[in-house]
Amino acid sequence: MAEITTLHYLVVAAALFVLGVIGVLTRRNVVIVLMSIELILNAVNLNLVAFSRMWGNLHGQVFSVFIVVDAAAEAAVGLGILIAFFRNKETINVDEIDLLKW
Amino acid sequence: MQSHILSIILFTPLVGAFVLLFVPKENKDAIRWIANIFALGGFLISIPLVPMFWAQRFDATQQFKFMEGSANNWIPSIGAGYVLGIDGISFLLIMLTTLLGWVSILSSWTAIESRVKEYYVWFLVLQTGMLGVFMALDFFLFFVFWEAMLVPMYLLIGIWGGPNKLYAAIKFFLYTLLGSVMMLLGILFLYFHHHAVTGIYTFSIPELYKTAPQIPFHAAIWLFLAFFLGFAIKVPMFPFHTWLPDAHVEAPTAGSVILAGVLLKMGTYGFVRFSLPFFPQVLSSTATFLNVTTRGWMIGISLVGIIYGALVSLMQKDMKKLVAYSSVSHLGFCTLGIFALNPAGLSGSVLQQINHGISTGALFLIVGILYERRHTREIAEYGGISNVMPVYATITMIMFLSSMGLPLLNGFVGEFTILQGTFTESWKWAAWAAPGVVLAAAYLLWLYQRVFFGTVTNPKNEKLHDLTLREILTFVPLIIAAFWIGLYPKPFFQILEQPVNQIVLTVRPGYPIPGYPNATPAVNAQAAPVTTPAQIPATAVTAPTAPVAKPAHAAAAAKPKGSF
Amino acid sequence: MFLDHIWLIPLFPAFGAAMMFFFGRRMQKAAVSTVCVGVVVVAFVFACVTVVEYTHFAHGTGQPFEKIVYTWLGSGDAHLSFLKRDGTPAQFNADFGFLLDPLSVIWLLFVTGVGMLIHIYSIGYMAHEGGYYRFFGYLNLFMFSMLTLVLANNYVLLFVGWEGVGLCSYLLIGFYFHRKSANDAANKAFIVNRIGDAGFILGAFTLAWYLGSFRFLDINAAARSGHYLIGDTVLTAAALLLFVGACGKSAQIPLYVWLPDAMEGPTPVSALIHAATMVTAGVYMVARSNAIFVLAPTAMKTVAIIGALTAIFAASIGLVQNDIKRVLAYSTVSQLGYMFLALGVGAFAAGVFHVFTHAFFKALLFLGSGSVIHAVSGEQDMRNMGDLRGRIPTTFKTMFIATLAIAGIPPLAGFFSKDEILWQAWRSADGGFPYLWLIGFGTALMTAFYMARLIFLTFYGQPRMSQEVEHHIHESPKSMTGPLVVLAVCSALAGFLGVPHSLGGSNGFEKFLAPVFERGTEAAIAATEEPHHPAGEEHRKLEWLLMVLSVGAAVVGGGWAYRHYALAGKDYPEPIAVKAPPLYTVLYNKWFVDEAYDYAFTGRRKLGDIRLGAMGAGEASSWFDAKIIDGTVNGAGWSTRAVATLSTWWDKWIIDGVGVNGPAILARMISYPTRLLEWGLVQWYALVMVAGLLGFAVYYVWK
Amino acid sequence: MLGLSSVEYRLMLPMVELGIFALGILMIDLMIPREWKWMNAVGAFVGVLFSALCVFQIQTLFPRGAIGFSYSLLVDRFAIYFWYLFLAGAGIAILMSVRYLDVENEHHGEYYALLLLSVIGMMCMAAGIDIVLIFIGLELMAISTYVLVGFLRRDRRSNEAALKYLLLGAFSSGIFAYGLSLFYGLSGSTNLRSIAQAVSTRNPHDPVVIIAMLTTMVGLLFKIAAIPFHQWAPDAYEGAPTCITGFMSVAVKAAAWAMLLRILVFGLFPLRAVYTPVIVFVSIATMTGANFAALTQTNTKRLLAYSSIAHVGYMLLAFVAMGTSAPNSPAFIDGFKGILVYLLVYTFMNLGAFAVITSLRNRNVIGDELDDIAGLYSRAPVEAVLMLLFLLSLAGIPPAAGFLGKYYIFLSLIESQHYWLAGAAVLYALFGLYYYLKIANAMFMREAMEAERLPISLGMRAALGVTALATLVIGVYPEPFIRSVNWSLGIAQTPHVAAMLK
Repeated sequence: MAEITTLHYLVVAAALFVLGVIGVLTRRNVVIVLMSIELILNAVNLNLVAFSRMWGNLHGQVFSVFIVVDAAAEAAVGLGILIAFFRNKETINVDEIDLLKW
Repeated sequence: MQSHILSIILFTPLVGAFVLLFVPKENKDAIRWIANIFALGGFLISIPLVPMFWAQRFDATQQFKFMEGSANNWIPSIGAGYVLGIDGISFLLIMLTTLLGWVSILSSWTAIESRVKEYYVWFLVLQTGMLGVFMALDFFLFFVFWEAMLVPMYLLIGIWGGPNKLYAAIKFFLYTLLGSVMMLLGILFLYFHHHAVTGIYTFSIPELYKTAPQIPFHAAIWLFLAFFLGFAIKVPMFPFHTWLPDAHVEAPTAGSVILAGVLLKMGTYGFVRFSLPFFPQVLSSTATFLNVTTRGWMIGISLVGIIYGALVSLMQKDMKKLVAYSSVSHLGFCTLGIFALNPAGLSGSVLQQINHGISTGALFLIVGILYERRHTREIAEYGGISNVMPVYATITMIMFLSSMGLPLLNGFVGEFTILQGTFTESWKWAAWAAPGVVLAAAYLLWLYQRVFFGTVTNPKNEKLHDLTLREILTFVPLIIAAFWIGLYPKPFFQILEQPVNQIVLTVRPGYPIPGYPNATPAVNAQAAPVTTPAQIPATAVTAPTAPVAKPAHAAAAAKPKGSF
Repeated sequence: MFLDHIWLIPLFPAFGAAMMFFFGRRMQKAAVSTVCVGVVVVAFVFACVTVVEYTHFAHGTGQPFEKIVYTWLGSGDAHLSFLKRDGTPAQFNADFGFLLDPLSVIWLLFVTGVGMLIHIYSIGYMAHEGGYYRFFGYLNLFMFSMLTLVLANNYVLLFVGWEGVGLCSYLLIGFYFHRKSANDAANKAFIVNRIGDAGFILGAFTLAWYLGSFRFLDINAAARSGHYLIGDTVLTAAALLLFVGACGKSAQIPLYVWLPDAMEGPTPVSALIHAATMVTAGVYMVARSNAIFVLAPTAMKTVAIIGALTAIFAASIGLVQNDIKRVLAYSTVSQLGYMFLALGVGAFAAGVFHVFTHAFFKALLFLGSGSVIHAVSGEQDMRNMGDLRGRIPTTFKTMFIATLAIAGIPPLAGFFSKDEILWQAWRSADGGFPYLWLIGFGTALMTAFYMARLIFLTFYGQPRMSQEVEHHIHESPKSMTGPLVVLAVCSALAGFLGVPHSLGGSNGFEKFLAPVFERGTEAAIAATEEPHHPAGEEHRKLEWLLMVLSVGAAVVGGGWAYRHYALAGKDYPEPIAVKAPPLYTVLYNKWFVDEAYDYAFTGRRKLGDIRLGAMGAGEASSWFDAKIIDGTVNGAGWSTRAVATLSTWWDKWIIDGVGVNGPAILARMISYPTRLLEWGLVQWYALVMVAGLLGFAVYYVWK
Repeated sequence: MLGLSSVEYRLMLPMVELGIFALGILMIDLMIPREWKWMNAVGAFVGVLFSALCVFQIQTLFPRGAIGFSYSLLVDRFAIYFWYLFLAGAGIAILMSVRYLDVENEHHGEYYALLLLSVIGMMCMAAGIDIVLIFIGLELMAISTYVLVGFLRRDRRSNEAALKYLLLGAFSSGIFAYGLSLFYGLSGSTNLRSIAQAVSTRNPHDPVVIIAMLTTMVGLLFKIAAIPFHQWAPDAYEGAPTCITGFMSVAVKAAAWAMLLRILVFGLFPLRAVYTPVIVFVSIATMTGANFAALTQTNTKRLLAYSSIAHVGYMLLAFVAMGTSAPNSPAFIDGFKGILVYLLVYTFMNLGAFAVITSLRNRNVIGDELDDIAGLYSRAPVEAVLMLLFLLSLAGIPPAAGFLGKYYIFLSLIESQHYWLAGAAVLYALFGLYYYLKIANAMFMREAMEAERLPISLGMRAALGVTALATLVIGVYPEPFIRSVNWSLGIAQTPHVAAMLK
């Protein structure tokens, strides 16, 4: 059985990334969109960790830790704003966020 | 020596504007008085310049007199300087500006009733802007004034204008900006080129003159076009003229006076000051577009403008539009004279610019006076005015005559000299320009007949009161100037002599000018003499012109003063 | 000392004009007439003294006297230079300078003299008119311009007077500015003249460009220096251009149309400007440029032919006109034609001589007609006159003399001058058939006829005016009859100044002028003898024969007119109308020239609904300006309409987007879809971002 | 104590100090009553001043700049220049906010706290030379601005703007992070310098490099709001509280530019052949799209949003000039100067414009429609004239400051011989003038909707005064400012002038 090289991680990460992007583009529920974004960030984390293992230094892992924190913060703020939005307009459907345009 | 008279003249109006800021805007008469005092002051302050300049009018050692400031003293890091200086050409235009500035501010005493304060503030700012354009010897400074001056004009048209003012104001601003930004690109190229040649960044115009000849021809063509666009729109020359009628019709009277009297001259001034000395090789090149040389195109456009403008004004129903189009025609003469590229044509052109400022300025005042009384400019509304306003009718007649170039009035001197200069380049050009003179008589006299002759048909016109003393006062200086230039233009020609010859020799090295030192620093080596019907024999180019000059001198000397 | 202050002569009337301009409105009529007439009298006296002094100065050699007051155009010894045709530089200079030589002496004298008389006459004539001061102001201004014209020492200053007289005629024709017809006539006069002026100025430029100066003396010197061959192209062009100017000023075909209409002005004006002085300016200018013309045979021939045609053409119209002043107007045109005929055949002196005599009798005729009109209270139509000879005797006698003079009855002035011209015309036709003479002869016949017709219709036959008019008929005041008498004497005797050799005279007039017209190489005296051939005996016989013939023609014409009009009652028959109705209509409508011009050139009349000529062009251009150059109304409908209607050339304008608003509208139209890209949905935004990313990626893949 | 060297202590002082003030405000806010809330503003402003003081200290202590925190924080002149810029933007924004928040009845300390925190983020972005630090700074700034945009909780437009901004922002920073991770992978370091070295050794057409480059650029271009990554901007700007719109349009944008320059010029300049084509396209697209879209806008905030996008397009032109010419060639230097000058000028003129619009907000008027500004001259002449000044400056009409930026950009384009780009820029300058004049027309040449004079708070007066003065002075006597830019780029003081003046 072949061992798992960095490349495999990268492919997985890339897949995650693409999935995340597709999620952002297609899902209608704001919460799920936020989760897709998390997906993207996780792809990044995977990359970083894999690379840090490849290079044998810790920079990547440090970076990934920060990104995890950041992702959490973003999610928190996002949900907060979403709630405020929900208060005014009884929906969390992305299609109905269309007051501002043109 | 550094005399600061130019700066003083330049900033007097601005000071006036600043003072006005502290006058409560309810107190209209005080505002009017202050504005008029500063406008008149601006004119009076410029008077001492006359004797000072007259004293050194022939001084060919320095191209620009009364230089102030030195290169790059303003923004050293980009090489811009606050440099002022004038030669005969700008001197005349400055005098014209101060005079017209005063006249038009005086003329708007009763015409402007709403938002008086801002009106005068903007007007004085505009005045400074225009003076700056004529004084600046630094491209950066020049451009700043050139652009800054658009803003007050835009507001004057836009706030105090007629029904269609918004359209006219924006059109004016955009149209002129297009040209001037193109010109900016050209300026930047010159600046960069100067750096490439000398390793020095500077906008100082005299410095840039020196490196202009090294500009490669293909680049020079584009540069010429860039500048041309800037100036042609300002003048305006034929296909770029359509902003003019709108701006004029909508602008308040005084605005039109300044617009026609001074702003248009900036275009022609630009041609004389920049296009000619910077790109002689373009004008003298035989490279053709559609079988016509660049110079040919310039002349052609001017000629079209002359006839076209005249024809269009023939059929106008709105007096002001008529006058506006007539300026297109007259400015056509000016550009024609410029591109004749010989002393006669050039000095005639500059003189004609002054004349046009005086005559057309007066014409706009005249239209304004009727408009103020009746609030319409429809020619059809009038008729038989000379019955009710004899003085007005007389003044109008004089100004019409001066505008159509009647001898002993200013218009003739300019046109005649221009045509003379043009004719000696090619008789065809002059022949094409001649109809313009005929048509000028046609549209002006026809206008006069429709407005002034006959009996008063329109009851609204019966009660019109004749000119007030103030209104007459606005005309007096213009009429005096008209007769002066008409009867004794010699001093003007003398003032123009030195700069004009300088420019001609720059554009056409070796152009034989009797008794004028033919060597000039700015002469561009590889420029061939302009090819004209009156082609200079190659020998005349190289050989010193003294022997050539002899016969003419002899003739002048032998001219009998008493009996023969 | 008078000679040195010759420049004062024009200034006197100028002063009068200035007075009127500033103070006229507040002055009494008496004061006005004293000032205005006074200055002219002074000018006349001054002129006479100057001339006397000049004769001493020149003592017979006729050398010109030149006085330069100051440099006008150009800056003295300034370098306002231009390149001559040969590439050598020349000074651009036009001085305020005055030139006195035999030619200008003659004009100076009769301009001031006749002018003075007419000023005096006007006092009476205008007594009851409004705008008294205006009239005299203009009249003085005219005198100023005319004198400047005559005394100028270069073409530019001459042009000053040239335009000046044009302006004054404009002002005076339009004097009754309430009458639209008057204003139209005024505009017509000025604009037609302007066309001539354009020609003139171009001619002057050509001369300066070719010979390097505007000064008459320089130009004459150059032209006679022998450097330039006869038939030189440039000089021919110059001569022709100058002649265009002359056509305008002196009302020759095709620019004569303004003169008949000019009769809208007050009668003294017609007499002074449109008969005696201004219209002869063209002749003066051509005579002045004789040195150029003799080098341009083509131009000479043109002048002669145009002159002859004008003469007979105008005369033919004059045959049937009923307005007394119009008859005289056409007669003037025809007489001017004579003068140009003379110039054209090289008989400059003869032409000038005719100008001189014509000035007297034509002025007299006009003033007389004015007096008649005055008498019949403003009536101008001869059909409503008749049988006035008893009622206004002085007018009748004087006018009768004038008529004889113009008809060429010896020994009155007209006889000598006209026959001199005819003789020269005959002789100039070297060998070939002397058609010019024939035309002149025919014209003489017609002249006699219409002048006689005028006299008979006015003073003979039964009175045809209404009762109360008839009641008011009275002889004019002394101030009017006085000048008539003086002029009558002049027109009777003036001829004797130039009695030809063939009649045993010495032709002093021609001798006096000789220096001006010298051919350069030959001596002045030789020219005064028969310039071309020696005066052979058979020539003398032939000349007598021609004289007899023309006198005969005059008698016949007069007699014929007598037969038809002498006893004219109410609705008398017009002989031509009876014999050849179509010819009559054509003549009566002046060959429909005005109509043709209105269609073709001015565009005041529409051909169908197309407008041609200047106004047509004007309309077209303004349409072009509004619609094409200035983009106009909303782009879409625009371009469709454009594509539909406008010709491809104009499409170019639109497609190139020379239109100003066109692009603006286009931009606004693009703006909305651009904004629609931003249609509010987050995921759409994200999609665009991703698309951008992928797009760039694709770019790299391809690269 | 923390093992910090005194240098590092100095370097972080401005940020720390801002952080302390932010937290302090949060606490004090709980204690002070409603009508004393304006104290928060004062506190925040003082904080900004102190921070600026610290920056000045750094400037004097380390004239050549200093580096710390294991080569992640480089406080060089470039950084200091931008720090001043951020602080100026923040300070003016604070001045603008007081009355506006009163009217909105959203007077909370968080507002100012978040403002200060976002400034900390910006400082990290400008000074970071380590992608980790840069990313952290970016997120810090971004998250605080998300909240600020949505600060008007009861206003649906505000919520929506915040939500959109958040979603897209997070999305873009995700992509950005992905790119950064790849760069880390390529180089094995998170330090820009070493990344640059590593990358420059590789074949620039290596797909990984390109993907990394592109994904990174998505993040950068998103933050400076360049087409096609701009679409968050109009919505966010329109929905956000006006003073925040102003703040974002200058400070956030400046930070994004600082980051862009750090990464693309200081870091990845070896790759310029790779990214310049993209930049060319983006700049043209940005100018075109933004100008066309702005042409027919009737909502002033949105109009200015598009105009600010258009300005990004212009600055990108200068960046093109840099990218296509050799380092330290005239074109490169002038382009670089151009961008910095433009940002400096833009900070003041755009904030000024937004300040005027902010002051239009009243009890019943939102004040962001063109009709609301109509006849402003009759209601508040001074403001109207100042607005005119700002608009002309934005249009690049001398002697207003905006001209200076345009000048440098045109110059760099001509020096790098992009004549056609220059022509396009000219054309779009006309567009710009047109829609700015629309506002001017409304102010001067139309009748006011309601007659009563506009109440201008003290803070607003101060803000307007500062911005207007700066706009005018920079325009009329730009010498010192240009020198400061030169200084920040370490360019010798106008070497040629000496020769010129002799």
